[in-house]
Amino acid sequence: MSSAMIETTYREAVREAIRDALRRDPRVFLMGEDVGRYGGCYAVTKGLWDEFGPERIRDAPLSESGFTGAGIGAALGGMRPIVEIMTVNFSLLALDQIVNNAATLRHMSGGQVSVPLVIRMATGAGKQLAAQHSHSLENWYVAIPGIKVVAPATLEDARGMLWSALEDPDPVVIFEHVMLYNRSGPLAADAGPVPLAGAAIRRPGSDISLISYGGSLYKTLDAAEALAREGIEAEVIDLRSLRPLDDATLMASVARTHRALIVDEGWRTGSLAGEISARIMEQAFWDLDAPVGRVCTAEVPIPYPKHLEDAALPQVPTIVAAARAILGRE
Amino acid sequence: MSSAMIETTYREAVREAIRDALRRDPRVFLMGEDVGRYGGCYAVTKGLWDEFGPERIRDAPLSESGFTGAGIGAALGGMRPIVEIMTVNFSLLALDQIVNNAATLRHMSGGQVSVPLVIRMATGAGKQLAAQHSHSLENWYVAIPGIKVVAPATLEDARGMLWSALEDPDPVVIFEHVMLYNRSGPLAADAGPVPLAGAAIRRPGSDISLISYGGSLYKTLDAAEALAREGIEAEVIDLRSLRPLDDATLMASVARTHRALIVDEGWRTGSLAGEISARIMEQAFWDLDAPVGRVCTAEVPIPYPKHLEDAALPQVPTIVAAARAILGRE
Amino acid sequence: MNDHTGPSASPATAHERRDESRQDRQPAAAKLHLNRDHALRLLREMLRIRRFEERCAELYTEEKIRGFLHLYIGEEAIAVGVMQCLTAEDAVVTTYREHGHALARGLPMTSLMAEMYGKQEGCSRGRGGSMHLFDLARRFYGGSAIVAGLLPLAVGLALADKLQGRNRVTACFFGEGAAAEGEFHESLNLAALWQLPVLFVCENNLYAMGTALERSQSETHIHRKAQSYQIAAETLDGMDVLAVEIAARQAVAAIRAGEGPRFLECQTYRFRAHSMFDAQLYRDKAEVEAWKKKGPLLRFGHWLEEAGLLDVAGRAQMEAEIEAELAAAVAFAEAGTWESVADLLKDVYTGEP
Amino acid sequence: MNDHTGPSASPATAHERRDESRQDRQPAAAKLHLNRDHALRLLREMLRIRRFEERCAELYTEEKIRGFLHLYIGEEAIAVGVMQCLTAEDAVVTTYREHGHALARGLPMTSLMAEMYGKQEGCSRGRGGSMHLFDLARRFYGGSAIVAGLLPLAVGLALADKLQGRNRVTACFFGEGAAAEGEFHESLNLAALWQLPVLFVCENNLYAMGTALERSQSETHIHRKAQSYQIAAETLDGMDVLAVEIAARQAVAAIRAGEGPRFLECQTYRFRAHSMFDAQLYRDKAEVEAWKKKGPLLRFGHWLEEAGLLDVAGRAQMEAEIEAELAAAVAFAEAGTWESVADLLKDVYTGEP
Ligand SMILES: Cc1ncc(C[n+]2csc(CCOP(=O)(O)OP(=O)(O)O)c2C)c(N)n1
Ligand SMILES: Cc1ncc(C[n+]2csc(CCOP(=O)(O)OP(=O)(O)O)c2C)c(N)n1
Ligand SMILES: [Mg+2]
Ligand SMILES: [Mg+2]
Repeated sequence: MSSAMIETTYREAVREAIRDALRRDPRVFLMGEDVGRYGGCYAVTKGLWDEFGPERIRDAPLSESGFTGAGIGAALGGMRPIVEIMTVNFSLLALDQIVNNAATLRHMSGGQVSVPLVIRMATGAGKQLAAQHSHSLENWYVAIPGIKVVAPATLEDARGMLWSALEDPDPVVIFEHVMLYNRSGPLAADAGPVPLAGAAIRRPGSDISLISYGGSLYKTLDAAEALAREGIEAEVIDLRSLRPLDDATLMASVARTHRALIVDEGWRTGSLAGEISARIMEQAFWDLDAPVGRVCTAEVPIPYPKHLEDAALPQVPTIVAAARAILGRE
Repeated sequence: MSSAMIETTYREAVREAIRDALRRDPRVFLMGEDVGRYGGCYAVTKGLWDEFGPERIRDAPLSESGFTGAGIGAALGGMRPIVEIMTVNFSLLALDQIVNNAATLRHMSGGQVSVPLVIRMATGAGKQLAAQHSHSLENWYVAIPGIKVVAPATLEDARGMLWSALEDPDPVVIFEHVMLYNRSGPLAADAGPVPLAGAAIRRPGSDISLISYGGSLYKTLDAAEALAREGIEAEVIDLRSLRPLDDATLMASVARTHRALIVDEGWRTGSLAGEISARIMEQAFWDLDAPVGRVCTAEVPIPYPKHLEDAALPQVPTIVAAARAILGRE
Repeated sequence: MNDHTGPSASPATAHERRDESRQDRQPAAAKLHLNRDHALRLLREMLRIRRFEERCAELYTEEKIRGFLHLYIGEEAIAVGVMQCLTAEDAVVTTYREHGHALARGLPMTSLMAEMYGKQEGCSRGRGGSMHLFDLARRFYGGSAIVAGLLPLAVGLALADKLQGRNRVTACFFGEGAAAEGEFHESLNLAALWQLPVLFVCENNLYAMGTALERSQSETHIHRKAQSYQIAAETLDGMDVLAVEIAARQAVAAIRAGEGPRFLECQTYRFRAHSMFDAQLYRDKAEVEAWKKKGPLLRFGHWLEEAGLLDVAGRAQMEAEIEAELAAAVAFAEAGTWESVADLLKDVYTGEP
Repeated sequence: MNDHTGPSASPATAHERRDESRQDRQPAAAKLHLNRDHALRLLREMLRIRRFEERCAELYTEEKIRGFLHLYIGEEAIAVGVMQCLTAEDAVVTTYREHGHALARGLPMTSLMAEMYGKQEGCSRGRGGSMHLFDLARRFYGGSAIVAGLLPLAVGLALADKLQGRNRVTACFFGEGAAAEGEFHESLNLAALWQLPVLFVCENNLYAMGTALERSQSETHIHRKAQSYQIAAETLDGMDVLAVEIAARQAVAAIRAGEGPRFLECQTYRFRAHSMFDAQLYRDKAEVEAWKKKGPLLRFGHWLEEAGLLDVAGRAQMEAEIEAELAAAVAFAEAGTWESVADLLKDVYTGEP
């Protein structure tokens, strides 16, 4: 008998995942700025401080490098820390800890230690927060050997990836797109862990592979619907795991559709979309009927006004137009 | 009458460029760790402290974020600072300043201010400095709108790009590969500024385009020589400017050779090589007779022992083998 | 006409103080020549900020202003007090809670309001919004959304002044939360080491978002941190505009005299939420109410009345003038225009596209 | 057999001291039960480090050791003094100048030397080299080439202990140069705020590469910085192994008693260059020579002789034993094997490939 479905938001799914982890494993604790009394800057952790107390829902001072490094140390010391960096924008201050310690300690020690640390952070634009608060830097994280990177886009993944990340012996970075927190939908009451790796086909199709992740997934799905109304059947792939990338699923899709478009909220130059395009070049060149395309964010710090922010980011019409162009239907 | 040629090292060329800038413009000063009394960790600035004094050759405390930000402020205040971050490895600590201030202030202010700052840093592996001291993060910098990024590989460029960077109204990051400092060769006594932008064809050829930059250029040229001995004429392109990339030169070359291989010391996933491959996909797909290849660094923190470090990095034989494979001559 | 000669004549004396370092101050240097015009100016400047922000809060609920909006209400005395001591040549560097600093620095309310709307008539051409107010002509360098992110920049502006032999001051405002960040530490060291003309102004409103100071820093007297870099520092009543002005005047004088950086810890409180998305579960209403009673407008207004410097009619006229200025600013913003999408890539690089 | 009861009986008293906080110390708590075995052990441990590193310098010129090599020569008293006070359960976190800490912590000289060579018999399987010595069994967590980069990690190890109710100490070593970095600031705040069991040991050798302390930090008394976080801190003669041991013992006792972190600023000096690529133009020979006269081996050795604890024959035997250990270590390293290139990608992730 399948379990009851409950209307849930992405925010609630993440909260339940954290709650669940705290209950399952006494070694788990959450640490970050305003995760406790304040309830989290995106209200993700609301209520957890009352339930679990300040030791396990640990408010940290403004010191991203310090408390991220402390999370690494606590992981070495036998805990299973979840470090919340409020947003990816502030993670720039913690990159030394992430690259030079979290990702590297296992190798430098010749395999003696593992760093079972989970880092969660909000990412992305769309809330008119302007140039310093709208970054998408998944591409940087994806380029760090030694860590894993995931981008849950669905309620199931938001609910299920955290536990798998905590069970992973190595550091896992979880990107939560800010525009997803309010999304709601049905989620199984007994929804549980899901594997970290593996891309998912969110919509099957035969004419073109639309590859996306995180906050851009829904725009991509909407674009696929719009294309369907024109008779173009797009396959939509949700990467889910950004490092490692699931090349097999991508290449199998391209082998069927012979065309691909990557939708990525990162700035175009140096984007994750570029990496995926290069991999398709390397692994599926002979399957291609047209060059792989990219819809990315315009290379400008995100402007405050809504019309300019919208113009900078990938949008349904630009995705549709790019797909059409690849199919020669301009 | 052409000027006399003087045998010069890359190190001396950079030093002369700094000396020249300090003489030309009283607004120029150099700031960084151990640039003064110590003479620079790679001895680049040896002698300059005696010549220009501690105000203009300014030793900074260990505080990469602090003094990089101070360089940004000094640039706003009318100076032309050269900030030396000892190596790219430590620049992780300064990324917030570079991304959120240097690259962004002009846009956030609606175009009121410019940040005429030059940041120099050593980059790359090859000296058995192990996991934390061997990074190549050019790919990250290339992904930042608002800055320019250059990688002088030749004596002329080491000598000439600094002045052009100082004349640029926007922040310019200069990567100096550690393995280049000791390279020597003839340099014109009156060598002067060279433009920042524009890739250079360092060796013409018709069979395949080998695209590289910085420390990997010489390995690539050696590989081209080896290929020539097998009758394969490779064209070798030195990117010189990493942001912006000179797409025109790249695509014109690919249009001639129909094949391309990118050699990049960055880790493969998320590499600059991936971006270039994606651009060739987008702009020159129909010219290609084979998929574009990449020779990058293996995705492992750089190990200390020489044989493992060598195995991790791009090397002449791997470049040759990859080129052969693209040409179907395995 | 009063001519006050020090804090004893000011309403500040009635306030609680946590000031341990005040005794170091030279009474002579503390003289504040407070004539009626100046007193009224202080009130007016604070009122302008208050009314501007009250209106912004309304405009936010009307969705005219979007993104993050951080109100300075309750803290006006600090910006107004400090700005009195700066000249047009000096520089100002601040945070995302900077409407007060911008107004007190003289940015026109019109261009500020247009910026809040995101219109191209705004002080940052609409690109910045509430958190990124800039005005190069007034040497107002923002406006940053990264906590402590502009402290190094303030150090650099001061370094440029020192290297070019200009006797200018850079005033740098930030919250007590910023004092936990590494960039605070690095910046204070640089400023002290190189004896740079920076006035550090810590607006200690006891909370960083929802985190109380005593739950985030082991040393809660922020000025003592500054002292640990050998920077002369003091704490003072940031709800008292006169106290702020006096302290800032002395600090600026010392800086101009070449004595290196100075640090002011201003005890204050924000009366509103951190931003517009904050249920304020982390502090109780009684605490907020108690601080409101010490509000900078309330006490200074009362005192002006009692001292016979401002009667009911005068106050009403001041309010009316500000209301008119505000109405004009809103009208200006409403009439403002949206930048063309064709210009999207403008000002990523100088002179492009 | 001597049983010394405090610093007055130690050679430390003859040294210059910049210690202002020593008076806080309880004389009773300062008792160091120094029997002959212990005294000889201290000397031996320091000598082991000295001889090991002298040999490393030779091996570097022979190109057996590559990369960066940072010698601890002159600073041995600190590692040896502190390690006496730790148990096997405690943790050690250090820097790139860590051969001394590793040896004093009990890592076998064989596996250390093999690591210096990059052989897979090394303590980090050869992957780390001189700057990345690790030994999980001895809770020795490196070995980092990023200045101040491991301070947050030490805080985290201590946090784990506190959360799990284990009464353990994490000792964290770093240079005075690290104290300028933001990570120092953030780490000390966290340790003090959360009252974590960290022993911070600052090895103040007056230079960070070629930059003299007074040219890089406005406050040159590093322990005062620590005090500004409300951390009990003192400065002491880091050339005097007994002084170090006494101070560390007291500090560790306080930490174990739940009194939160402690901070020791050890005044010391490196006798050699920063690394093997350093012409040392930034300090003059006379300064180096003066410090060498205060060398930890020299004075402690003399004192042991004078006190009749070690005669010439005893010393010669100790040297011979160490020489034998060293010879064995070099032989072990020489006989060690290179890891297969096929394993290049090993240990990027756990359990792969
Ligand atoms: C580096 C960084 N980390 C976190 C944030 C999120 N954040 C914005 S304001 C704030 C609190 C800052 O408090 P404080 O410095 O006291 O200033 P106040 O808001 O009280 O004026 C936080 C945590 C940020 N903007 N930047
Ligand atoms: C973050 C960072 N910046 C710069 C360097 C380069 N560097 C290596 S050691 C060193 C000096 C450190 O001095 P100190 O902390 O006093 O330690 P000491 O070498 O004197 O033991 C510097 C600048 C580095 N390794 N890490
Ligand atoms: Mg605050
Ligand atoms: Mg030192």
